Amino acid sequence: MAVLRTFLYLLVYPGILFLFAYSTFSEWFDRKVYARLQNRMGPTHTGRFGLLQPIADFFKLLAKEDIVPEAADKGLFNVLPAISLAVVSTAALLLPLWNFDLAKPGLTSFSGDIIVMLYLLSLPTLILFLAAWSSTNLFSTIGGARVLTMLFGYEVPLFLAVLSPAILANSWRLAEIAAFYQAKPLLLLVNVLGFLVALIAVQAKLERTPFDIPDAETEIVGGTFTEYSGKKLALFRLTFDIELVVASGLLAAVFLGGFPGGVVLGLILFVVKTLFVIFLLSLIRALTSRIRIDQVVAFAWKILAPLAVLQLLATILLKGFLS
Amino acid sequence: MRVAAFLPELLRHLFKKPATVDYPFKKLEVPANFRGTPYLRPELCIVCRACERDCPAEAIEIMAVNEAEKRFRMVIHNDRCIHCAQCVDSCPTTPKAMQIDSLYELAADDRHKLKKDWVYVRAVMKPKPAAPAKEPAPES
Amino acid sequence: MSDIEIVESLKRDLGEKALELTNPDRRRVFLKVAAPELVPTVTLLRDHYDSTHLSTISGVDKGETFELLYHFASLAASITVRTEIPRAEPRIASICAVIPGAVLYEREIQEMFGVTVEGVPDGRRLNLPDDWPDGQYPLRKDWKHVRPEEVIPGGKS
Amino acid sequence: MLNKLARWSRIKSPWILHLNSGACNACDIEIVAALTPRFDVERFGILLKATPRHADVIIATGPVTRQIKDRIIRIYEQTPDPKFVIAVGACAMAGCVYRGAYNIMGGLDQVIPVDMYVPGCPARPDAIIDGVVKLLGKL
Amino acid sequence: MSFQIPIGPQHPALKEPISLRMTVDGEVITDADIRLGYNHRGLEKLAEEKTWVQNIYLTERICGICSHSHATCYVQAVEKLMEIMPPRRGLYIRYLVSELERVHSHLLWLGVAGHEAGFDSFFMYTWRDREIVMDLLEMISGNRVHYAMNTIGGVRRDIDEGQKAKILEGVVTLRKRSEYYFGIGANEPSFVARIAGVGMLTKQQAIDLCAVGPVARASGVARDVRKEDPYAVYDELDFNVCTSDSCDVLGRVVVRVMELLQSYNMIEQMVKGLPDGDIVVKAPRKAKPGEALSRYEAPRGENVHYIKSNGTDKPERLKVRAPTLGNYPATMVMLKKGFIADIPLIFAAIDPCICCAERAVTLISARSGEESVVTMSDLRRQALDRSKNTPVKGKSVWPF
Ligand code: SF4
Ligand code: SF4
Ligand code: SF4
Ligand code: SF4
Ligand code: SF4
Ligand code: SF4
Ligand code: SF4
Ligand code: SF4
Repeated sequence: MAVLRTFLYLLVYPGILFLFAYSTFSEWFDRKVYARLQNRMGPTHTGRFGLLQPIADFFKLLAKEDIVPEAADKGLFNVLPAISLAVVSTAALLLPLWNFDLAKPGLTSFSGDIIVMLYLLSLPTLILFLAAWSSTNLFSTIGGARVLTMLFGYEVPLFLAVLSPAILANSWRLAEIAAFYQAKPLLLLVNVLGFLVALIAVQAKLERTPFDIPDAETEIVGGTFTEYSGKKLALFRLTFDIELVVASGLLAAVFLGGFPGGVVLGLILFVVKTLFVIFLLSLIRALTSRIRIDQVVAFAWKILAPLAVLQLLATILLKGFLS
Repeated sequence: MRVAAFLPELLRHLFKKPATVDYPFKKLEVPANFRGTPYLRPELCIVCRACERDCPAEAIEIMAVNEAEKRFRMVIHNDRCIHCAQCVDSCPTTPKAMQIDSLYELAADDRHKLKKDWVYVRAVMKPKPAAPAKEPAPES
Repeated sequence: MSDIEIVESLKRDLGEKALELTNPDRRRVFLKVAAPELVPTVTLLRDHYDSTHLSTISGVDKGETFELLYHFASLAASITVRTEIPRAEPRIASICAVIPGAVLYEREIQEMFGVTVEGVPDGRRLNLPDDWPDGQYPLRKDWKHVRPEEVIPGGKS
Repeated sequence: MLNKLARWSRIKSPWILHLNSGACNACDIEIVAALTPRFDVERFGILLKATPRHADVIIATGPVTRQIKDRIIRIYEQTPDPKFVIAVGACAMAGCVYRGAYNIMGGLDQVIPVDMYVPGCPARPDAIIDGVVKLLGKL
Repeated sequence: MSFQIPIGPQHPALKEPISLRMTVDGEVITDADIRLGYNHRGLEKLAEEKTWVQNIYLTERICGICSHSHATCYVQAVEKLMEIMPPRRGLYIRYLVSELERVHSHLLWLGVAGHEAGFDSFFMYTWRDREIVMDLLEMISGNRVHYAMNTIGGVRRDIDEGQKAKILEGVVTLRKRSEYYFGIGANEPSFVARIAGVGMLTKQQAIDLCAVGPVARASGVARDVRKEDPYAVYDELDFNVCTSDSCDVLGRVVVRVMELLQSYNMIEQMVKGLPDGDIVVKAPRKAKPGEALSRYEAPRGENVHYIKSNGTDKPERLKVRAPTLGNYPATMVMLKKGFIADIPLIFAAIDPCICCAERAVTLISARSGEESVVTMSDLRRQALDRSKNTPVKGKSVWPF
């Protein structure tokens, strides 16, 4: 039974199948919202309302010829997309989606999982950098350098912002943090600032406007992905979709009170809350223009980091006050 | 400087109908005097070759099939035509032997499919009310 | 200053050097000078006639000679300085020192007519393709282009 | 089954690469206009891609100047199979008014194979969509 | 570490082919180079083999954005050579189309500037509204872009009352939208941060390098052919030359938006004051020997055509100087000391129409050879050398 359960957990829900379906759905949602904000239709004619569009993109890329540049470091070049997909899928399993039964924690819920999650979310960025580097294309390399530069900018504010609710909840376990805020929903208001900082940092992590600097097509063509085609590109795109889901799930779990209520209600809450976060991310995307790499770093350190520190201070003060 | 100056406009459009036209499923209307594709009314053509001479894109070709019988062949190469309607302006007959319609969705997978040709007998010059067009006015 | 006054004033300033000075149209002045006089004339126009803006340089192949026309613009009139150089020895001094913006137009003249512009700051290949043969100057009248035959996929034409 | 899936996805997700081979701009502007709200080709899953590696359909304009000829061939070869080429405008089909000029090859099909021709000078955005739809219908 | 990055000729920021070669140091550009020729079609030579009438359509297709500009500039010169004067109604309609075209071109440019800055929503909105003016132009001329309105001696199509009303109506909407965009452009912080202080060109540099159009005007040089050399109807119209002293991309945006508003005024003046009468006079097939210089303020700046006639039905020489060409030397100055991320913005800020510029010959410098491409760390040089020698399919060095 337990084996079957784990099996189901890994493969169906919230494992690979669900993840695939839901991440393509969220890409569709993101594109659709973005298009509607721009007074356009967005994907419409692929499946009902264009729902199947990301899936069609995925299979199309799978069926395409796969070119490996001669100059590329072939081993790395080939294996990196799969690794990054594996990494984000693992991160997805850490989402407190099903087994948030605090008494008997499952395999994927343990104290400190929030740290592991943040770490796993940093990995794709590093992999991206390696991928760019291994393709030895000039534009990719510039993209790769930008990826790293940005990483140093947003990572610290993101950590600070996400960890301060954890400090307040006095736990390093996502499920517990969520449970804490479910018990005291008003305390969520304390973290609004942190939520905003984390939202912007996640936008940067996902390399979306205004932080789409590493693959700014008007500047450096395809950026990090310039040389990737076919299956590998498909895997990278899926990675980003899953990362979008995971990151918004993380924010929802930490800042919006998690997904209580068992499998069915939990699922509904998960969908609603992550879609809300994705909607906010799309809004930011439509609202801003791309900024320059130097501006990103300055912005991250001069505005985001101080705000995150402020949030942290407020949390610590409040905690002392409460106890 | 306001933060998010664009926000109200964006949100407003979220609930508005998109500006998108439902194109391939609903044809668009073109204005009345749209310049589409030129075509020939062979019964009126007097083979003066004014259109051929003035066409900027070498899109019109007139060949004599049988000089004695006054049989001619005109080919309009739609793959070269720039839809300028200069040929219509140049044609000296009334009503014009060269005319333009409003078709524009002509995409084809073969350039030969874009050619149109007519084989016809040269029309007799009708007695004209005004002076015969010795010098056809290209810009009128 | 109106265009008529410009013509009068140019006559005074240049005297004999103005080989030909016409005012064919409103606000259009055409001035012809000998090739060696070009740079001084351009300097004069820039300093005393407010013609700081060079619109372009045109070249015309007149058979025995090449005619170069420097079109200047000012608030008062468009002054065109015209000079002729022999085809046998097509050389002209650069005016880039006076009008830095002239560099592109001078390179165009070099490439299209095979005129050597002496002292142009940057003399590399211009607009013509990299594989363009040397010694071919497309805007010379004796240069003719032979059209390659058009092959329409799918046979018959 | 797999073939069917591949075919379906190919029809539903044609990513395009826009290639100007010396056009006058008008056709290019109309291609861009096809992306904007009024025509919004994203409805059909069409995305404009920056690099040939990601593209399925090359939409090319212009009469192919001598200088750019080699690059056109290179880009065509860089695009992963299966790939399709749409020639937009009289220039890309047959050289338009530039026929006989010394620096052009006179049309895209003189250089690379073309799958669909869209007449017009410039082709209207809806004519371009029509061309894409006809191409997809052929698949 | 300094290395060169090539941009173009097929590059997503540039809808037209051109090759820029930047020497960059980290993210900062230290030197810039342009290679033109990808769009050179040999049009000046071709024009010598075409008749006066055919050349209208040829010059119109020098460029597809301000197609009317080149055709009008050409026709102005030919009318001078043929010594004919179009009727006033014809002139009004001709320059009405000119101003509508300026509106379409500036709106297009605003959107492109937004796009280059990664501000896609702005791009989508401006282009959506641009469709209004495209519809007006199509209604008047029968084609969205190549209007083919000009003929020697006047225009080819008349405007009726219904069309007049539609134009006025469209202009009202457009004016409202333009003012709104002005507010957005000046207020959206991430956008302004990208364009303020970028691509500096001082007034003296603008004069020295013979910059034209909005680029010159944004550097405080009030150079506008419509005022300086008022051709045709422009001395009857009431408008201002818009300038800005900020000398950067922001200034160029501001100048273009203000010009939009001026154009709306001019359109209204022309529609309301449209004289009665013919729209065209008959032109001879041949022009007398002679020469004419015609200047025209295209949306991007001064457009110059010089025509020499030899008495036949074909020109002896047709020389075209497009505005973008005049702005290249200035662009190279602007690019230096900028960031890589600013290249497309600065470049787009001159509103380049490469096709035009290239019918005239130019370039600032050739892509002189790949040997000098890399001066970076040894590792990178090796990597690039390797990729340089690889066969086409596995080519990893961009651009193609
Ligand atoms: S005179 Fe006029 S009508 Fe007669 S053949 Fe010549 S062009 Fe044609
Ligand atoms: S419309 Fe223009 S291009 Fe087409 S056939 Fe007539 S004259 Fe020639
Ligand atoms: S101009 Fe008219 S009459 Fe003359 S050949 Fe052409 S179609 Fe016939
Ligand atoms: S077909 Fe016409 S509009 Fe299109 S690029 Fe060629 S000349 Fe321009
Ligand atoms: S407007 Fe700018 S981006 Fe658009 S085609 Fe022209 S140069 Fe390219
Ligand atoms: S300046 Fe640009 S828009 Fe205007 S005609 Fe030239 S290419 Fe076209
Ligand atoms: S290069 Fe200049 S003249 Fe030509 S289209 Fe562009 S802006 Fe117009
Ligand atoms: S440079 Fe341009 S305008 Fe001059 S001849 Fe060549 S194509 Fe013609």
